[in-house]
Amino acid sequence: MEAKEIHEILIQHLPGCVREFRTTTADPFWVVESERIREVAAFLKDHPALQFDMLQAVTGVDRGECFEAVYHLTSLRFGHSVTLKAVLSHEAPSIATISDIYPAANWHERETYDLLGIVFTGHPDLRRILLPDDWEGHPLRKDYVAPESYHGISNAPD
Amino acid sequence: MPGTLTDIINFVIQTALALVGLDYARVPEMLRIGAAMLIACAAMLGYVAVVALFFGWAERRVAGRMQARQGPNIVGPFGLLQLIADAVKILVKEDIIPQTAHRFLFRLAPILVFMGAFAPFVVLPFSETLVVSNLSLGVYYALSFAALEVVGVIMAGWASNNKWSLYGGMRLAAQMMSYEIPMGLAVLTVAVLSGHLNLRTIVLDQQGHWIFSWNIFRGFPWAFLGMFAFYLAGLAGSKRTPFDLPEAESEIVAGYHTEYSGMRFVIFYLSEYATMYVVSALTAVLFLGGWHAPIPRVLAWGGEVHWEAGPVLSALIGMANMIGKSFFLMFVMLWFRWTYPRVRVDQIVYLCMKVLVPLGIICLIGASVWALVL
Amino acid sequence: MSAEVVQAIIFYFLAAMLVVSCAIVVFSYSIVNACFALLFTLLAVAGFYALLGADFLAVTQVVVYVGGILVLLLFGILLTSPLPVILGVATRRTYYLAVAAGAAVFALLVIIVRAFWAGQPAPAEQQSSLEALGTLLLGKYLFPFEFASLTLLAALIGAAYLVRRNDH
Amino acid sequence: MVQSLKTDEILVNMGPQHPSTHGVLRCLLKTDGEWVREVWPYIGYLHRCKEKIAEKVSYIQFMPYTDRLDYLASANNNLGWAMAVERLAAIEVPERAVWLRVLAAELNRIASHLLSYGTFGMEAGAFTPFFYGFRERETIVSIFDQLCGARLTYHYARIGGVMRDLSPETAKAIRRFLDEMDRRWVEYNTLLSDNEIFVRRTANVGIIPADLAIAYGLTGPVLRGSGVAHDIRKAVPYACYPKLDFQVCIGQGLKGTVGDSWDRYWVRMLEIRESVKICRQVLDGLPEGPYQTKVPRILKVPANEAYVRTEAPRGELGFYVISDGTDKPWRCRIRAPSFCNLSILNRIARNCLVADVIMILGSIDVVMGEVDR
Repeated sequence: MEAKEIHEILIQHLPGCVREFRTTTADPFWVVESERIREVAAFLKDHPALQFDMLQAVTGVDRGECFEAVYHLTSLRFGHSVTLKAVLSHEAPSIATISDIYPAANWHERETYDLLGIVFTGHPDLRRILLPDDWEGHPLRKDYVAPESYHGISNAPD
Repeated sequence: MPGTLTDIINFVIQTALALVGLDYARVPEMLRIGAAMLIACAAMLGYVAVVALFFGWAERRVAGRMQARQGPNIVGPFGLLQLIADAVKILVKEDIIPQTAHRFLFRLAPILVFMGAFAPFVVLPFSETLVVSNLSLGVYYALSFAALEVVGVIMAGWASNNKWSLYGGMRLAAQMMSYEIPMGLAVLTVAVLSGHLNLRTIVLDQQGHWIFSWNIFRGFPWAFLGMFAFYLAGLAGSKRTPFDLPEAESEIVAGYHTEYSGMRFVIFYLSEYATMYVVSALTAVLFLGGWHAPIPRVLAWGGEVHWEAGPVLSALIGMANMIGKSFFLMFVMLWFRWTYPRVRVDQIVYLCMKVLVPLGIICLIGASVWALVL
Repeated sequence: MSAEVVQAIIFYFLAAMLVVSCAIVVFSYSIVNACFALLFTLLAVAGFYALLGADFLAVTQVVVYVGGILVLLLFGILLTSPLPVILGVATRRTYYLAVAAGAAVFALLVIIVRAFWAGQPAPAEQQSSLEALGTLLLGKYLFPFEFASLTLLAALIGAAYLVRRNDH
Repeated sequence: MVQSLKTDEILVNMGPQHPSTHGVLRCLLKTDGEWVREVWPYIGYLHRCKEKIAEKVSYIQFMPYTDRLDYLASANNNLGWAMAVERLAAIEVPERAVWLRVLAAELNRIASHLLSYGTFGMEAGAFTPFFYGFRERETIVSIFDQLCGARLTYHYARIGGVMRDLSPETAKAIRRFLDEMDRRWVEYNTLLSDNEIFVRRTANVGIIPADLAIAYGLTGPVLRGSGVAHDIRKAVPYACYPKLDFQVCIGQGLKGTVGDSWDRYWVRMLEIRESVKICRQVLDGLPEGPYQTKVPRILKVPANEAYVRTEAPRGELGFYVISDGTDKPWRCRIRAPSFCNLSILNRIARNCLVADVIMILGSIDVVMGEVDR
């Protein structure tokens, strides 16, 4: 199904959810209201004409003034995909988890939390996944400064 | 009447002493027996070491051949000296005992395991005359010492204070407790057929019509099936693939010898080959006619009837037959190892309890009926 | 050096091994250590049997007690309890009881030995005892032998029953 | 009876140094005797901040870094990255380069599956398959050596084409190898696939039902082993795949249940055969022409974003790249198949034996370089 048709179904069934539908990029994306991400995800998964049954990735992007949580969904049955974005505040980025709707989101959300510090509320096990538990900061943030040393191990480039 | 290995050693000592001008008869009897026993045991120990070294090399060459690679071929002709080079390397290696290990038991365990593996060599006959101790309970004795090995392995597993080691020990305990039963049943099948537990007598019983007087065919089909039960159970007992669960490196790192290094590790290594040899030699003795040649009088003599070949030649031929059979069975073990994957812990117990034990019981009952009817 | 002297040396060696390992079995706080010490107790007993010419009994001792019971014991202990197995420290009362029970058993043994084997030499036959043992077990002692087997079978069934009951 | 025997539960660390955890994966096992009650994978031991590095280096400079993601299939990673950048910058790639990239990717897929075959056999306790698999892999590696001068980290695909043309000798060597592979494939099956012990170790072990596989976002042979015919090469055709004739292999539960470890293994074996087929077609239909288009040395990519999916040997490899008009990406997210596939371990490796955990882990076939990135 083409992106346009998906967009029509979306705005028809979930009015007020989509803030923006951008088609100028190589892959179109939808910016949805961050409070309603669970609603949108559940709808996309269950709608018989859409059936986005597989979550490919959850990603975070540091835009400088705000954070974006990015969701890539695909439907194995119909072969179409969507990219959802939710804009989060830069001070305390937080969004509801979808890991109960898509179990695949579990590790992706942990990774996004680990590297970007986006908090997924309601996540069953929101711990760091790639970095050590006592690591400070979130490296993929644009304002991140790498620590001088970690447990006495120098981090300075030589 | 030819004597045993001890008599031969006594004879050698006597001759040697006579050359120096001493009278062997004046040496106290106990000392003479003790000395002869010690020398015989030392000879066996040497033999175990040679077998282990040779098969350590053969294993790698066979593996190389089967895996489209070379194997050791640089040190010495065909790489034969590789194992000696390795032995030297290992001897100078650091001996590590983990800090939290139980030091005494950690040191004791390899010794126990080796004792268990070595003890059966005392009763293995190489030819009619070449046997250290002609025990009337031969087979029973040989099998009993597997128990010592199990305790040694559990001890190694526990004393290492490593969870993987403990798993290895536990696995071996489960494995051995189940596999001793079919092994015993298979031995009983032979015991019923020949009416003896003495290994020498069992072999003497199997002489005559080429291979058809061997137990494997004489007690057909019971001993034939019994041999597979015995060999498989023995394979499990010597911890070889597909039954190498106690040291399954892909699952539990290295099992009970994870923490061992240097000389202590080598003792485990030696014990494994010693056990393999014992199982192969026992299979040869119990089922494959021991030192009897497959074709009597044509290729080789063996046994009492062919004593005319002379005691030395007869002993040598018998030894060649016996070692040849044992080595072939050991080679089959290597072959298995480089062909098969490993079974799982529940499957090994299943194989024992639901396949080999019933098979052993059928063999035993069948052989008993055979023995009564025929 | 005569045969008697050698036998005596072996006997005292075995006896020392037996006593020391027994002491470890009794006094060790670690149940696994006690188990491993039991191995030497059992081996020493097997040695005694061999010394007395009962080779079948000696080998059976190793097969049954070391190979079966001891391994089962270790298996059970290591698999079912937390790793450092420590026995509960005995109270004063259990010590008294243990000493009393030990003394009673010792007295009983003395009485038995004096009543039955006073002055009799140990059987000196060096031949295999297997045939004689078989004949005795299935001949003269058939009833006690079978009775013992029945008792053990009953105990086995009882144990199985108890385990099942605890389950529910 | 087994369930009623209560034994003490032990926590065991399997890894980070363990013979079967494929590098540096740590699994914490809660075991009850030989039974594993719970498995918690801990990852991150090989984390090299790939995504952060991507923001610091230019698009062209990042190509060698992609080699080290799934280091057993670097040609596939290169392909994914090249396609992502070309999509963002709207670069046309010459047809010959597209075909050559597919050739490299499929050869690399064979190599990767061969290695998986070998290590899987090793985990089952059979050593010989490992050497057999490595023997053929060695041939592929030598071919890559001829093709691009590297044996492991190829960076053969370049932005706008490939690094070097295929010489006739190399083409001949590839054809020889493909014929050899056909024979060896049969030998592999007699040695391992149909071995009774191996079948009993893997059939009905670690079953992943199709719906669970989809819910956890599994891709590649792991998803197809569960009977879902999903392959990016067919679902979202890219490169020259639409012009090639090949099949999507799925698990059918030949030895046990659909979605068990044996099925996942078998899908890989079948894919080796399909890849051989593809390679032959590529060699036959290779179009003439240039193998590289002109790309500025400092490639400034206009503000754009794209999520490009390719089928790597271990599943769907996705590059989500956001460009901002400079020569460096603003954000690059690598959707690594092994990362997603590994996340199901805790779910399926419950209440099985220690040996089963190893087989399940082996059948998922993770590469830690890709999981940790």
